[in-house]
Amino acid sequence: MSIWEYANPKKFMETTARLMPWLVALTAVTLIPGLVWGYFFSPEAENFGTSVKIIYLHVPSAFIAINAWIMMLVASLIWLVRRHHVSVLAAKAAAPIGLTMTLIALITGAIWGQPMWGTWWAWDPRLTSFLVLFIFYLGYMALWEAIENPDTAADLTSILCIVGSVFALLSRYATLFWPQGLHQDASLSLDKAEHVADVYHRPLVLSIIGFVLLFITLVLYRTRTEVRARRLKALQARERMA
Amino acid sequence: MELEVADLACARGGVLVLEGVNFRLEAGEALMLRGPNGIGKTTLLRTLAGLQPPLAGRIGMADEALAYGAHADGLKSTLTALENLRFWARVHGTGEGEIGRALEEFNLADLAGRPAHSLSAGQKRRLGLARLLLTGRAIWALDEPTVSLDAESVRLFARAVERHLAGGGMALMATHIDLGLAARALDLTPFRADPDRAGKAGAGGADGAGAGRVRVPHDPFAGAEDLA
Amino acid sequence: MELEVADLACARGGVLVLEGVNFRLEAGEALMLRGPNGIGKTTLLRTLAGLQPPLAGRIGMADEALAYGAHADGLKSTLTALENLRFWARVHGTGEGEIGRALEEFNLADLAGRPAHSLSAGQKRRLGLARLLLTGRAIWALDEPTVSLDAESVRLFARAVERHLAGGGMALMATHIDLGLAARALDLTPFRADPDRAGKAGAGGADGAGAGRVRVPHDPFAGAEDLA
Amino acid sequence: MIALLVRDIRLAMRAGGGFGLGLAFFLIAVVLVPFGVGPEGGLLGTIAPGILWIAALLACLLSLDRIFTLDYEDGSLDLLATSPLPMEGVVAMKALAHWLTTGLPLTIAAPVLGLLLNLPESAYYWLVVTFLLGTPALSFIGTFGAALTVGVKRGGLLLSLLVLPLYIPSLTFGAEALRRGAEGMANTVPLLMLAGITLGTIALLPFVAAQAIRINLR
Amino acid sequence: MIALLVRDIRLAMRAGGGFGLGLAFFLIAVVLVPFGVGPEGGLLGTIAPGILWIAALLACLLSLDRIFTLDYEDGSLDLLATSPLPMEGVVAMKALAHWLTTGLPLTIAAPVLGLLLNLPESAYYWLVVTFLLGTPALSFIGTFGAALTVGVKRGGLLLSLLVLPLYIPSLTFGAEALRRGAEGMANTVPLLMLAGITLGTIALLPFVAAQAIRINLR
Ligand code: HEM
Ligand SMILES: Nc1ncnc2c1ncn2[C@@H]1O[C@H](COP(=O)(O)OP(=O)(O)OP(=O)(O)O)[C@@H](O)[C@H]1O
Ligand SMILES: Nc1ncnc2c1ncn2[C@@H]1O[C@H](COP(=O)(O)OP(=O)(O)OP(=O)(O)O)[C@@H](O)[C@H]1O
Ligand SMILES: [Mg+2]
Ligand SMILES: [Mg+2]
Repeated sequence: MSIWEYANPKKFMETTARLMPWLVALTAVTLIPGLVWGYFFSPEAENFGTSVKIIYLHVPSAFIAINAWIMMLVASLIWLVRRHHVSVLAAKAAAPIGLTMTLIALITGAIWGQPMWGTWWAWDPRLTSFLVLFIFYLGYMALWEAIENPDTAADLTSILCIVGSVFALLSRYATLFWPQGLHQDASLSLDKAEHVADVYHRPLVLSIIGFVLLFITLVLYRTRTEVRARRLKALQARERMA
Repeated sequence: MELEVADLACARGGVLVLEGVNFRLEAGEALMLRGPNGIGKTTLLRTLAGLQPPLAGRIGMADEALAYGAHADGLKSTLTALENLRFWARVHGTGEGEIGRALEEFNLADLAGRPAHSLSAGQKRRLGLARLLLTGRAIWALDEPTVSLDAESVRLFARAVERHLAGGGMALMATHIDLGLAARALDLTPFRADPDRAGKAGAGGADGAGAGRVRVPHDPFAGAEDLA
Repeated sequence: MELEVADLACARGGVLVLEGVNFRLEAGEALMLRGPNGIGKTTLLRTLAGLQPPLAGRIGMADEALAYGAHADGLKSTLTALENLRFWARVHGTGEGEIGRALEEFNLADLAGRPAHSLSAGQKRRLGLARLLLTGRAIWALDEPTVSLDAESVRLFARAVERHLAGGGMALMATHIDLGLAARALDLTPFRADPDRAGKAGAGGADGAGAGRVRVPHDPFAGAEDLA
Repeated sequence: MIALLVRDIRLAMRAGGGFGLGLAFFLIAVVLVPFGVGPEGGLLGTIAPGILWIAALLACLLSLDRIFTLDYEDGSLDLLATSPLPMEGVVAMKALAHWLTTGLPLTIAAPVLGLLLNLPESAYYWLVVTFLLGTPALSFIGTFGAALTVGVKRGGLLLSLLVLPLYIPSLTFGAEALRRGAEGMANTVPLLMLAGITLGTIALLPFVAAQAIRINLR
Repeated sequence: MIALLVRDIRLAMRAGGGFGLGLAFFLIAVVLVPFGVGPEGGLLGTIAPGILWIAALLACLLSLDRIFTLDYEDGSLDLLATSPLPMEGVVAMKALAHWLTTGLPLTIAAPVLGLLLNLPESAYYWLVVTFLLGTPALSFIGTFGAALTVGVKRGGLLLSLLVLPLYIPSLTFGAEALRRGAEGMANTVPLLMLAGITLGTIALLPFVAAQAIRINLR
């Protein structure tokens, strides 16, 4: 059996209907303990204070914000190449979630920045690239909204997603020419786990997994809604012609 | 030179509008598309013009053989009538000489120097029709070409079509009025259109349904009655 | 209730188009404006609607008695058919009940929930005409109302006009096709229009010229042939 | 009259979210500044009041040609002109709808963008006050400009050209009042001027604009 | 193909001087800055490179929706799509016409406006160079955005929202190259990037944009 079978809306709806309860449960048992562990049971760092605890929201949301866009990129490519409707609907469904995650990362970062850097916002390359990502999400969603015909909208938003990704990369590179950079990267990096004490690292990994599961759950949920909306439209059209 | 349409299905705004459209047009023939408002005449013409892909079926004709005339005339209001025509002549690689003939044929010679925005509705329409002569294409696919034309201009237009047909051209027109042309009619009915069936109205659906089965691609969202 | 036009002269784009237009319309009467393309039908209707001032002459009618229907329908493409009508009903202070009747009368009930941009040309036109019923005005001044309409819709429209006339309304229409209405015709000819003269074609220009002298304001640039 | 207001707001919200878009442009224009000028916080903080005002002004500007041109092109404006609504009322309602869908959201969003530009903390209060007092003038002046250019095909650029000079007084007083307020200096005079311009435009321009529309429809 | 280029340039010059208007907007936007930011020469000189680039970008932006929407609305685009011209060629010609009527005049006018903003003397050479290398990308990216939104009624604001983020790399590299050049620092890398983006967009975007138009006409 090929994975493309799930591109059939019917098959997709059946499978996900069975999957959803499990996903919700899994999300609950990773996300809640992760956050609770992180917030209540991990020590405060000597030079970070209580504010360090925001890391359990900040890092996972930033992680999802980027990866949601990558997922949309892949889904858009699949739509353009293989014309699988569910794929592009999943991309459409992921956009608002990605936008929200970007917003959470921005806001938690700002809240964290105030005690750490003494400023809510600085034009650091990494922060800036998040702001740009935020705008890309906005544009992508606005284009979906603006176009009436669903297939046209699917094609055009997919094209925008691909072209936009290239330019997003370019602007990320462009900001590296700026003289300054405040944002931590190596100090608490996931890739360089040895820099982080285990006490921070373990709950962090748990909440990241929780966020990933949350993302998958939400995307599937929203995709199901989109599939239903499309089906409603198809039925209405048929009724109209009759 | 011919135009052959077999089992064509077209959609508009993602909605299936026509299916099972069958007809054949030989050099020198004209076909009038008839049918009530909203039946899909515009949709069919746009599909034939290649502006939208057919959902199913086949359109057989030579490349770049069709000249499309839409509801809108494609005039630039700040350019003069002559400049408008000259642009289309250059796009289609037609000589300057043709432009004068086209102006003459639609009684536009006096208006050649006027900017298009200062023309009346019927004058604009005549200018839009004059463009057809400059495309040098064999098949004219026209959407309500006579809108806003007075009786005299309708005659001018009918004569232009006749001359085009006499020269081996073809014409396909959606119109609600009678042009007095010797032309077959294609009656569009919801979801089905076939000139052979137009005569035997009320003959029931059984006859052509087997032969003309349409291969409309399955709408992935229409079928799943039992979506969970 | 009546409409009286005396010695009217109109210009379009600064150019004198019509002069000496005379006619009178009583309650229950309809008048068809006829004349070739570019003669000035649209110009006349816009002048009567008060969109442009007459160059000379008099238009006698009650205030806010005229409903104008232009080439364009004034539809908002993102609003549904119903929302479009409801807006005009509220602008004219007409009750909600009328809207249903207007939709019914133009066979639009099925399309009420559709956004206007998804309607076909003829469906849009019907929606534009349905608006007239909501203006509650006595004089309908319509510019080619039947464009894009199929035969069935033309009949619907003719019936709506007849009902409007029967209720004491008036109608003034520029159209190139015959609606089958019992209506007088006003033939516009270059620079002159008079229904009384329409009958006695070829009677020469001498008869009315004295009585109907037009008071076209002096164009300050027209007379000075000898500008240095 | 209210019907027109409701319709215009509904159209603005429906047409690809015209509502959010003015806002989005404001956001983007502000974001562009550091990309162009460079990211140093001190410099940005100094120019922030001016930049915020200029960006708001441009965001307003870009949405002006929706005010009448759409109605002109689809024939609604002819029909409105022959309707019982007085043209002055139509103009005023259109300007109000424009402010509600552009000026007001900008005012609400401005503090957040001030954050991005390192606006000094003392300035936030004055930012909102000057925007509230000043943006209605932008809508009314813009509506006047839109009325002047309603017959011009794609008159967007011409419109900008006409309107921008008219925006200069509001911009100058608005940015000045904001800057002085932020530095704790007295700013009553520019504030009063700002409010005065707004009141004047609201009171007078609808009449002029209505006349301009009547002339353009001829 | 040349016919299309000639026609578009002629239309731009005739339609209320579309030609001069992009320029005029550039002028006005730059003039607004001292009104908003205050007139101190030192500060102005520092931000001048960025402001000039941002203003050029906004001036480009404003004229984008003319590129296809007019042709779409009056039916020309349908007719062009069924004409012998390949859609890719149509798109490329339109972008070229846009650059000739907007980017090129801006490049020529920029030094004069630099004067108004106290741009340091060393910067004028680099101003022209970066504009010449960068503005074609603005036209081609903009044409792509215009192609995406061609079916959207009054999509001007949506267009801005889509296009502005795509302008960010050009803006950043352009302003950075200009700033570094003016200070006598090495600016080869940003210059190369700027030129690279321009070449890339010219080579690739017409194909994507043509596809977008075909989809929109369906
Ligand atoms: C509003 C501004 C901020 C934004 C947009 C932002 C964005 C990000 C992003 C994109 C990541 C990388 C996540 C990943 O790749 O997995 C990240 C991680 C991180 N951020 Fe922030 N951040 C902001 C403010 C801050 C502040 C103020 C601090 C603390 C001083 C901070 C500390 C960290 C740390 C410690 C990490 C994890 C290390 C890493 O993965 O590289 N961030 N943030
Ligand atoms: N975007 C859309 N979404 C849904 N339905 C649409 C859309 N556009 C058109 N339609 C419908 O498709 C049908 C066919 O429209 P089309 O314009 O082809 O009709 P037509 O035969 O040309 O009619 P007319 O004689 O009025 O011009 C109509 O019923 C119309 O309502
Ligand atoms: N802006 C303008 N400048 C100069 N002449 C104009 C302008 N607008 C219209 N005209 C001319 O005025 C005349 C009257 O135009 P009008 O639109 O009233 O004609 P009409 O009778 O409605 O024609 P149709 O039947 O074609 O709609 C036409 O000859 C037209 O060319
Ligand atoms: Mg049609
Ligand atoms: Mg007319």
